[in-house]
Amino acid sequence: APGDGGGDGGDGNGGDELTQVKLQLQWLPQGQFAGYFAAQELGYFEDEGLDVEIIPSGGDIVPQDALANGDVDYAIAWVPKVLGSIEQGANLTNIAQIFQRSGTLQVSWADSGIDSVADFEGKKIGSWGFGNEWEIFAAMAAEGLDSSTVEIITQDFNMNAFLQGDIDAAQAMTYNEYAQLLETANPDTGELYQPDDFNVISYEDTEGAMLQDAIWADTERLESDEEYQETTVKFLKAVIRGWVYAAENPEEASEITIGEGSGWGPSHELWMVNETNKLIWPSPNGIGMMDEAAWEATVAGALSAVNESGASPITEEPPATAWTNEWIQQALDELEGEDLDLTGEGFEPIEVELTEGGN
Amino acid sequence: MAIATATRMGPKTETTFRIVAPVAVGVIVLGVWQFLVTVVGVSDYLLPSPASIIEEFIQFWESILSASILTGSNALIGLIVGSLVGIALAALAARWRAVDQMSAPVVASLAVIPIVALAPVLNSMYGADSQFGRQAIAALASFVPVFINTLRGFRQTTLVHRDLMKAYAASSGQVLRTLTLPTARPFMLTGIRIASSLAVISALVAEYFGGPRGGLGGLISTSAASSAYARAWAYVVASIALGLLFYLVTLGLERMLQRHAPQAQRRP
Amino acid sequence: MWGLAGILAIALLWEGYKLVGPANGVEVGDLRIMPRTTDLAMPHVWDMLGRLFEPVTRADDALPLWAAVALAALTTLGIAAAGWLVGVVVGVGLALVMQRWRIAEWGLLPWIVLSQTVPLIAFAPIVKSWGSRIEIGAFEWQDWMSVALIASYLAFFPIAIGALKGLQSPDRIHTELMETYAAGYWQTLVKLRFPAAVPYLLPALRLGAANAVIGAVVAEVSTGLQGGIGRILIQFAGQASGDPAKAWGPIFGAIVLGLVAAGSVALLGVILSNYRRNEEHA
Amino acid sequence: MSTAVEIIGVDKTFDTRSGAVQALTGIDLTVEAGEFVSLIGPSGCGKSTLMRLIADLDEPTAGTVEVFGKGARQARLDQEYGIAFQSAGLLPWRTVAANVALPLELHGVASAARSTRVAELLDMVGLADFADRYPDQLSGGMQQRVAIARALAEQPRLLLMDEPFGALDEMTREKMQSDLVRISAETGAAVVFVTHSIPEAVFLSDRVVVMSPRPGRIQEIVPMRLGADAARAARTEELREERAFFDMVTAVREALHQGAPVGTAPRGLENR
Amino acid sequence: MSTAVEIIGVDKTFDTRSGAVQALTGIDLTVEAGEFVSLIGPSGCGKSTLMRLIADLDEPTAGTVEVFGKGARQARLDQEYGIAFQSAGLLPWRTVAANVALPLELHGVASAARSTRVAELLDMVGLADFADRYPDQLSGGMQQRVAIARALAEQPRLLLMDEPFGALDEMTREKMQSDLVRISAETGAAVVFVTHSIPEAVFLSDRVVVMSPRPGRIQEIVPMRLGADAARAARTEELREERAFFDMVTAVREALHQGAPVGTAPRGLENR
Ligand SMILES: Nc1ncnc2c1ncn2[C@@H]1O[C@H](COP(=O)(O)OP(=O)(O)OP(=O)(O)O)[C@@H](O)[C@H]1O
Ligand SMILES: Nc1ncnc2c1ncn2[C@@H]1O[C@H](COP(=O)(O)OP(=O)(O)OP(=O)(O)O)[C@@H](O)[C@H]1O
Ligand SMILES: Cc1ncc(C[n+]2csc(CCO)c2C)c(N)n1
Ligand SMILES: [Mg+2]
Ligand SMILES: [Mg+2]
Repeated sequence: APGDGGGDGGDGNGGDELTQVKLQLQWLPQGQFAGYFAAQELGYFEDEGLDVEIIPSGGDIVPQDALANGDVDYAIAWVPKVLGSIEQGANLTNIAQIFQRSGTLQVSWADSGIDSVADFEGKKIGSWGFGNEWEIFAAMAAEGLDSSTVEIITQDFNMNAFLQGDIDAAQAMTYNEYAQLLETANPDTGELYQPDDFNVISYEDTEGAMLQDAIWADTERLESDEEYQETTVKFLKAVIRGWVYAAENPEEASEITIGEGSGWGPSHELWMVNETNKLIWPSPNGIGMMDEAAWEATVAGALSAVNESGASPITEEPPATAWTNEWIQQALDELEGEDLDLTGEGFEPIEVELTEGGN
Repeated sequence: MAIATATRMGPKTETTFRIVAPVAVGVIVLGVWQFLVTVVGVSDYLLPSPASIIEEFIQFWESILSASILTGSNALIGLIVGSLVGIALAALAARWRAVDQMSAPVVASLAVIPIVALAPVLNSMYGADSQFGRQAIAALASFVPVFINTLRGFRQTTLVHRDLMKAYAASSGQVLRTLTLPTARPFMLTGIRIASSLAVISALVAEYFGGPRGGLGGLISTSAASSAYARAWAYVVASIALGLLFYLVTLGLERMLQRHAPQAQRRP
Repeated sequence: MWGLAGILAIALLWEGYKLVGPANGVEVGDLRIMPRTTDLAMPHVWDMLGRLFEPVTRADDALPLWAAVALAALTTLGIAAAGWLVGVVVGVGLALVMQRWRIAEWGLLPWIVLSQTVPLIAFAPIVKSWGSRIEIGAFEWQDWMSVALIASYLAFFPIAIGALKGLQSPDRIHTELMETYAAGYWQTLVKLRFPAAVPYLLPALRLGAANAVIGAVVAEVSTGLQGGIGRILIQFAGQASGDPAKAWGPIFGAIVLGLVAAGSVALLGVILSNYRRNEEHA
Repeated sequence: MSTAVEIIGVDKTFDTRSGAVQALTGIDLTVEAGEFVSLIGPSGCGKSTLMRLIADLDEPTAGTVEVFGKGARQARLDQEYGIAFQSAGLLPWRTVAANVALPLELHGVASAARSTRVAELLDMVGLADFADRYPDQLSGGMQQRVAIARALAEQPRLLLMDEPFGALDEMTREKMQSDLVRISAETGAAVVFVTHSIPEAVFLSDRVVVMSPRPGRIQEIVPMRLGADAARAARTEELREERAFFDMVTAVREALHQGAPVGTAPRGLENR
Repeated sequence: MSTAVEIIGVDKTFDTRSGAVQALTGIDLTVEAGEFVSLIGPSGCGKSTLMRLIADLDEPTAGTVEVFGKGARQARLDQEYGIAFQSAGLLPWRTVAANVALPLELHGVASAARSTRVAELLDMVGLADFADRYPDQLSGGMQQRVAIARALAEQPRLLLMDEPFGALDEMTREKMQSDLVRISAETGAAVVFVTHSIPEAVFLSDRVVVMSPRPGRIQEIVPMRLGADAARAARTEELREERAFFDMVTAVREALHQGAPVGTAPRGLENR
């Protein structure tokens, strides 16, 4: 049922004919994508006349490729990964930079002496690979380290490799793996691990920081397909509403994602929504607006990062079509005047208590 | 039976066709592929052309070689260990009925475990910083066919041969050495041949789920993740070649040692 | 009976080693040859079993773990069954072609063998992508079909090989007998080759079923399909740091699933027992 | 139509990996309708090959084979002959009755007619009580009888048999020989019978064709006076102990040894 | 020590799924040293079972079996006999020479002595040129000769043979029989020979033991006058065509048919 929604409903859609839209996520359904699920569940998409299918992905689906191949209409993906795809021939445009900052951490034990990226040298550094490693190499490059100075270990789905000492510093997202650590009982004490058990390096504080979750669209269609342009604006408006909702109602947003098939327990899910909110808000120019400095930093980082087989995500500056604020600006403009906090100036994160096992 | 049946062609033509036919199929497939990409215009982004794969193959030759060696040695270690354990356990199962019956559900279970399920567990148990997990997975994958075939082989001794050994008052060690092992050998080798390409695939797929980097599996996924599909395909080609190498070596071993195999007994 | 003893023996070995083994495992030089015994690496057998009866999460409407696993397993079983059927059709079809024309056998068989050295996981996204552009009339390609297709890729191989062996298995005396009856290709196929192939086909079909399940699970993980056991396998593996026993639920589920699939095909063998009169009764 | 089989100037050469094998040369042989002819000779002399040429399971390299005045191929398509081999070649998944019914089934005989005929045939070979058994539940002799019943299913005027009793023990064999004599008398079919056993050939045949190997030729055709003296049905068990019988055995033995003297040199490998 | 085998009051019952099968009852038999005794009888009458009891491959249910005055088990452990079966039972992965050497190897004969002996044996069976071949490169008759050489390897005073020529064609068979006559004369070994063929039994034996089935009993022991008349080595090819030969064949035939009259009822299933 189309929710009547708060506010005055913008341009309400009269007909029953909904426009079909497919959105490709970059992982399983979870709080990281709470805004999209909220927009879906609360009828924001339908209000805009869209029938959106949210497609989760798994181990090997590359969201930007699904988009480039025309399987979907929009995709959520990290910027450096898509830059690589663009250089390989994908014709994609970043239309909304949802996450304003990087949520990647490198976590080590408090007594490990790894306090900065410079200390990586000679250590076993965990990463998920799959394009998630470029921040590490960029940060190292800024410290004058190349990939051969560390041993990169591919992390699997959990933090056991770190907990058992197989790797010295593990890659962790603030919203997920870091919480996994804090949900684990310390076998020595029987109590959950505490933040001060770990040294946490946030890539946001390094030269390697790169932009993460963004909404990507098909460049060609954006240029020539008017219907797609309209849909894009409507889509972005609904997404903005969804994320605003998640910022203001993290508990409800968390329940919505659980209902959409996230297998996490309530406390972990809430943590994830809350931490995701922190990566989005505040957005001084409005949610989804590209911070050009951050973009330039990401491009610079991607140019400097070199992995162990000598490959870089990109070797030259990306084309100008790689991002635009045009559509998000239009969406924000259309939402102006509604009772929505589009910059997150009033955003206050909540306190979440984690429980053992994330259940 | 050396008699060629039901062929109207002579033996020489036959040999020719045996070689020409698969090559022809391969050339046709490659041709259609290249045609689709260059002439019909399926985007090179989606389906790289054979030519561009070859290009990447040459450009990343060194990394391909070292990755093949890494994955190949994991597979080889797994194949060897898995085969040895499979043969040893099969010997025990052939000797003691209880072992046979006890191992049945365990082997059946091992035969149906997906690598995805096992990889994280093995990484936790043995450490994600070593190649052990991959080797163990390759070993497990090899174990099953080797065990099953070897056990069958151990049961192939014929009554005449067993009677003969008894008439010679041969000790059980002598029976094992002169009769049971040689009888089982071709079956063992068949098991190892089947295991060979499984070992490569398993070692490679295991790399998708954690552990040190640098193998073919890791590089395929990294290349694919950055949309470098031609490069991903180049690594795939290398992994196929590796699997084929394992298969052909074990096949050769089988052919070499099986020349005077006991004829399968066909009478009921 | 002995089978149960076998499973019990494994459980005892597990607990026994966990009791006496060092926490960090047994290392020879740099190589760890025996696993760690921490609860993280090797949860207690009773914890793994007990966890099955606890709810999946603390959420109010959470199912017990076993039910969630069973539900997911059923979904995967359906997909695997579809993949298996496709594998049977393709495998038997290829075998028929290869049996009929030797030149086809020579041309195709090496490639069929080669196909099994292809790391299929690398192709999961491609299969999904190609599938998603198929839309014929009312038929629209579903994501589960991509998974089933990958499952069929693993299933068809043993079936093709087994069926070919089986179709070629009639003794010369039997094929010549049919020739003396001036029986045509189809008559020979129906009256002789198919019945004779049964003892070869059954184990091949069983192996195909096990492969289909494995393929379906891997493909679910690869393509991120929701609802199946592959999905909860990675989901719960992700929670294994804080809840190590939970991750074992879907692993047991996958094993039972594979055994059920293979077992159902074995049932087929009972029905067809008259066609297996020549097999050794071991 | 008094000629069942007419073979004129037949040669047969096989191409093998190790060169051409000349299996038969210059074979001329006529089998009259209703006549019982045995082929005998050392292993590898081409007996089976000759029989397969008559059955059109192989084609001659030179010469012609005619069966009841037609080409061998046409005769096969017209089901002019029934055939039985050394191994009974029953389909293990079919019951005895279903095995005998096979040729009838293939040629579209109606179900009712089929069961009548099968019952008749099983009666003839003394296996009426075993109709619902499976081949693996029968002794070797019984299996061979089923195979013979199957060969007779369509009342062929020619029966081709390649060492049908080769795998049976001596006593069962003698019993089967008597049965065959009776059956062939009942049906009046001509029989071409391949055997290794001299007494068997002598007991059964009107004429014994003695062949010699490398390349396969007809060494001698020994007419059995038994055939001239008495009707075939009169070949009773007593015959086996008569003087005349031993004389015939001796005659065939000598014809055989003429072709391949009893030497000590081990024979070649081609008959593996 | 003039007695090779002494069997007194032997019964043998097999326990099977479908109940007990009485294979032999009340068997008494003595084989003198150097004597050639054949066992003949219909399939399933217990010939093989009796031979396996002598070889200690099975144990009697009642009665005693002695070989050269020892219990059968001791005789086996002492390698008092050589044995050959219907299927040659060569190890396919060993060359002819290695197959013949097998028993010597197992009993620790030194390598040099072994090869001398193997050469000698292969000479005896006429296969000196084939020492390095593998069994699958030999004809059936040659394989059987290797098996016989192997059975003779340790110069046993007793040779047990279970239808060793059963799978050979008639001509090869006759040749092998002559060879066996020569070899057993050369070695002076006693032979217990199981066969289905009456002429074979007659040609070879000093005495023919005719058995009858259900349960296996000794029907009659027919002494071969040939044995009394002439030394065994005198059993030449000519013998086969002599009147006396045919008479003996007839005598054995009649003894056989006494036990199991030539009826028409199909025999049972136990000899599958
Ligand atoms: N399909 C074939 N290809 C090549 N050589 C063949 C083929 N069939 C028969 N031969 C050869 O032809 C010769 C005659 O064979 P055939 O089987 O007719 O002999 P046979 O008299 O029936 O022997 P046996 O008594 O052993 O059955 C042999 O040398 C054999 O090796
Ligand atoms: N191991 C066994 N278990 C059960 N029954 C057996 C066994 N061995 C032989 N028999 C039975 O004992 C009887 C005698 O068998 P045996 O093999 O000695 O006969 P045979 O005279 O050698 O027959 P053939 O001429 O067919 O070789 C048969 O009824 C057979 O079924
Ligand atoms: C195979 C694999 N790939 C990625 C992650 C980690 N992960 C989970 S969510 C997320 C952010 C992007 O969606 C990341 C990087 C993992 N655990 N396993
Ligand atoms: Mg023949
Ligand atoms: Mg026997």
